[in-house]
Amino acid sequence: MEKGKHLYYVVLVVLAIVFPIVFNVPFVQHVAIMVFMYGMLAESWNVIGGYSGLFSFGQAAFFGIGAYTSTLLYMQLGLTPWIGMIAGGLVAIAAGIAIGYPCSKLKGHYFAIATIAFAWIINILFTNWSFVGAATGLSPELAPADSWYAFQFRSSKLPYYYIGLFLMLLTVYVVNKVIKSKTGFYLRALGENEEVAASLGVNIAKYRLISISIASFFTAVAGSFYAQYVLYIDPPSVLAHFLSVEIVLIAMFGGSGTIWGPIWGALILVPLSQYARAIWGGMGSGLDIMVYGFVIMVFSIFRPRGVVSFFIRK
Amino acid sequence: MSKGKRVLGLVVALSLVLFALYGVAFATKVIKVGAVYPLTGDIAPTGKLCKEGVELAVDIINGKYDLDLIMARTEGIPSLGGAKIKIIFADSQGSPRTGMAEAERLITSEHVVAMVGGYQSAVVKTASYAAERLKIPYVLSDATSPALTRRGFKYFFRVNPDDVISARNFFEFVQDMEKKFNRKLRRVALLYENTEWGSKVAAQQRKWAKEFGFKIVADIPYYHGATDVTSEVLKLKSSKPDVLMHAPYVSDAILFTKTFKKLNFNVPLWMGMSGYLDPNYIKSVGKDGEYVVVRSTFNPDLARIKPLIGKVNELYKKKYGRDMSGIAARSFNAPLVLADAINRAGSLDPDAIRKVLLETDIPGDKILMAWKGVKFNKIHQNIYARYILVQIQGGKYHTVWPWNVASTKVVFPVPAWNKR
Amino acid sequence: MSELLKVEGLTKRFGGLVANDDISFTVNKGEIIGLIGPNGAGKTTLFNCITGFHKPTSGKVFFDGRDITALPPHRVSKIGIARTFQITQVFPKMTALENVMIGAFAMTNSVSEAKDMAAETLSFVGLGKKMDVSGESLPPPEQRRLEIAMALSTNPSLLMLDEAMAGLNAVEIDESLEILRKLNKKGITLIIVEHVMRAVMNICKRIIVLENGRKIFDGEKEKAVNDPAVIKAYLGDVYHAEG
Amino acid sequence: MDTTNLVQAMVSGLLLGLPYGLIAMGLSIIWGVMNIVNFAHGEFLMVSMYITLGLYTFWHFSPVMSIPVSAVILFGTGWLVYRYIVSKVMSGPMLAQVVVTFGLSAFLQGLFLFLFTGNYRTVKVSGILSQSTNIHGVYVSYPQVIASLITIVVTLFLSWFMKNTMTGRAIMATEIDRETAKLMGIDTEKVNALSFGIGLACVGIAGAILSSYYYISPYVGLLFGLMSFVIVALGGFGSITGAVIAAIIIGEVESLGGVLVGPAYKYALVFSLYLIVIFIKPRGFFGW
Repeated sequence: MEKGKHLYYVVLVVLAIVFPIVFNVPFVQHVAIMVFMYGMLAESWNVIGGYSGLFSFGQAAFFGIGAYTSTLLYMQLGLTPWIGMIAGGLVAIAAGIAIGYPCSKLKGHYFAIATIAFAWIINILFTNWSFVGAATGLSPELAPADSWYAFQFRSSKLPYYYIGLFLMLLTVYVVNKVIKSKTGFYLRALGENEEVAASLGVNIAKYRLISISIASFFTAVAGSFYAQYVLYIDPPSVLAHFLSVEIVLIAMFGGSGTIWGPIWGALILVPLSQYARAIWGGMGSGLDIMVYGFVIMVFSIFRPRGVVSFFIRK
Repeated sequence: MSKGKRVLGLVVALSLVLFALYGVAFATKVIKVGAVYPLTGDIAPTGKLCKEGVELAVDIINGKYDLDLIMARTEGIPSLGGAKIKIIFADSQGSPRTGMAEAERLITSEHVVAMVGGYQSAVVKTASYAAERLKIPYVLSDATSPALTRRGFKYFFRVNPDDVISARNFFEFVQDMEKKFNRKLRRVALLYENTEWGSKVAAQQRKWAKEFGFKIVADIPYYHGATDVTSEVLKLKSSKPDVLMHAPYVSDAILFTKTFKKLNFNVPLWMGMSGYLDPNYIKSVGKDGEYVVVRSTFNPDLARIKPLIGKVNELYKKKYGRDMSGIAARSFNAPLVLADAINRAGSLDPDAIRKVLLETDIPGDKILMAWKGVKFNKIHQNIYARYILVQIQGGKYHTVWPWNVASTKVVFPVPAWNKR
Repeated sequence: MSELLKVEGLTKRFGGLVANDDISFTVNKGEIIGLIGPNGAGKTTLFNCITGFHKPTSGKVFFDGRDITALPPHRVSKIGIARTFQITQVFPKMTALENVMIGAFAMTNSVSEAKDMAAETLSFVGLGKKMDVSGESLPPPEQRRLEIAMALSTNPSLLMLDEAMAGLNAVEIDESLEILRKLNKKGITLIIVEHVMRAVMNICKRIIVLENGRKIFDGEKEKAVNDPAVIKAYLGDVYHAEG
Repeated sequence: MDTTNLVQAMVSGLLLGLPYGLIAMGLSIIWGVMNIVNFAHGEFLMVSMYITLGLYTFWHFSPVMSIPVSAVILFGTGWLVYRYIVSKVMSGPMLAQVVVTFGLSAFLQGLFLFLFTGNYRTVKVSGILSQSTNIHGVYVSYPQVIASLITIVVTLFLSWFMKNTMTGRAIMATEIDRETAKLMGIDTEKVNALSFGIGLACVGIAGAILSSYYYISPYVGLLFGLMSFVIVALGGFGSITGAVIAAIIIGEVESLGGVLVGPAYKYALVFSLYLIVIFIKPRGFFGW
């Protein structure tokens, strides 16, 4: 059983590696890159929302912080976005702790709404802060040719595809490692019952912050990746409230609180929304949004534990 | 391995393959041109107007029309055996990321040979970047951020005037007004929605105000989805401006108009753009929108000096049941300029199209706008493009400036709310 | 006999309500103490104050000679006080084994060690065969025992049980008492809040009685039965009710 | 900034805040009784605005006349939404409860975009609803005054209703302790449906009156919804008066803050105030 499972994933990964070579179509590759990005975001959210029971609806703030940090470091200091990406992750951890610490007593919906408010504040500040380009946003100087240093690839999407795939798998790997460790047990304990966890020696405040830090870090890394992919960031595209919501929806749809659930969610929902728009969006009738909303509703009613619940035999 | 898991994996894999195939399919028979507009989201109504303008232009290109307009008297592209133009529309949802992805999809999956449109500057920024990267000509006629033509792109052209020209035209107009009415109008208030577009407009206005020696007495950015704008209007009120220059989308134009009235904010010269030009604006605010002076590139009443405008407007009316708006008219230009270039190039090769675009020199009487023509400079900006100003009178837009094309006398000062 | 827990003048107010009023007592190593009193007497609040879930309004708590007043719960747990809750609280989605592992992690950082320790503790409370059943799927009596196992796994020197026998039948109560005796033999000091008087009378030597937030009795159980204040406040009624 | 403008800002803040309170009250009842945040709350406001628009377009109802109709329709909608959607997730994981209303909000937005396009519309009002008055240089618009008065009336009525009717008491009891309420023989399913209905009826009233001075589009609910989450969390869930008081505070911060600090930051101020309060009192001003 265990062996079969591993084989299954090896096959999937090989397929993922071959996929863009078979379908060498930029739009298809774009959809795949978005799947990786959202997979990474949903998996990061999974750490706080799925395992630790902290329903953050403000992940866009960390995504934006990552995108802005690496882009600014590149534009102002010429620092390669690869380092900028890690720097962005660290800044996001700092921001996560700054908001997470005072929020340490908030539970459930109160926590959710506090994170929404936090993300809005960040959005408004960035929209009015001229150092970060204010409303205009930032577009880094375009490198004359493909460059690993500048993290820009113009001739092909393949580098973005493989980097995205790698980052997503890395996120899954790290989250899986964490969840299987003592820290992971503690995070799950937080998610299920904070009172009991505390009585058993779990430092609630500390593990909440650890959880927030892990999620913030990877969310920010995804943000840097996005910034390098689109090469233009502004508050509506990287700090939007809707982005935060999308992340939660994808994680929940796939099945939060499981390792592969969020990835499944991204694998199904992202192409669905991209193609729904490609097919119906040109009419501008709102049909695509309607279908999207309907699917989400039906799923929360009939499959509240997400797509992965199909796998679990009861 | 459970059975459910295998089946689900198979289903997902199969549908992904189908999706991918969908992207690869569809070969070209006609000349496909891509256009990305915000067709959903809160700017969707405006995006629809743009789309209408483009559609009408394509009708004219593909059909035979007795109009003194480029590409009108012939069917399709003569040099390519009368091939028809087909516009593939895509929805940007007002998001730069989606705009880029959709542009890429249009270029690589739909195999469009060129791009037009965009409307929001932030979206055009990424969509044109995609086109540039994939070496596809992009002819824009509806986004106005000056930065767009200042990136050194090889394949990007703009037919319509940008916000630098707009800001200069605004202050030229105010100077003209000062002369005409012999009254100083030096205190200017800037009010703008604070995304890319609005804040860039304001930046240009600040610059030109300095140049022309005007005083900025209020400089107010705001969030365009606001539920209430009382504090913005109070700030305006206490600055006591002679002139208000407002850069809104349509929803906030409506909200501000209502709040101006509610709080009795009076300004002698009330100038606006974009959102004020949307037909939904007058429909929503009714009489309260009277006397706003709005920047435009087009107005049906210009038919008086340019009969072509009347004829095109009739066609538009027949198709959509109302007058052509400035927004639709603006978007109307790009497909024509592009079709003309394709015709002259006699080829769909991007570099050939680009080359003839650079040589474009369309005389003023062959285009819809009241310009001297279309000719691109070094940064691919149409050097003849300029704005006109229209004023809302009796629920309609009337051209009031420049004086030589004006159809109606400008009403000045705007009467106070309690005297209307 | 050495002193393990000392409570000094502990008072807890919620707004105008005084839940604990100037309570003082000491617990010696190896004792089994019954803490009883009518509903609303302040037993659970006292538990919460000792274990750090509430901050006392005034007064002090010492454990092993160390001032632990207002330490946060997880610190209290670390120094050797474990507790259960009045309303059974387990981790619903985790398996019984995982539930206990959370406590065991207080002793080790290694997952496999924690697993071994947890398995041993579960067998000790008689849930050895239910290790893979999720917390919420266990029947209530077994959840009670799971809770004890969880508390035990932190290796406490003082175990405080809040109505650990509520809702159990006679056989189950006997089983639980047996477990408690074994624990006591291992050297764990016990404080039990209990409504099931038979259990209290059976296992405890000394009882403390609270009424309206005040301590009204502290001494050997035989004396309590004859104490007029206790009878009046509590015992009589309960004996009738238990009838 | 002269005093007239300051007073104006304060008055406007009050007139802005009270109708927020009406919207938030509905959310608060739903939140309090079911412990569910209705993320589609703003979209139901949008729905009631379209109802008002429809009544105006076909039968020339003024927004004030539409209030009872809109309230009744929204009440029914709430009942149905609870019975056929929300009740299905009540026993599920909390996340499903949150997400189902998100799905509903996207669905409603798409539906109304599909039915009515994205065009901005307004209800043409005349008479008193289109006027404002001037008291020593401070302008007050009648529709906002009417909206505020209606908010006060609804607040008083609901407070009375909760205390003095059997149904109201059943709702209160469920809010305080669902299990005990069930044991006491209260049909909590019915109470839930009723509360959802009442919650949306509040929105129905708010939407109708708001239509007299606000534009209507499929996206209009977003910020109103968001503000009402903040207000309810600030006031403490389940508290009707808490919601109204918090709404007034938010209205004042938005209006005064906009004037004193700068309009671009006014929502940042609102959200910051909320965060500060919630850090000190995690369950809001009136939460327990």
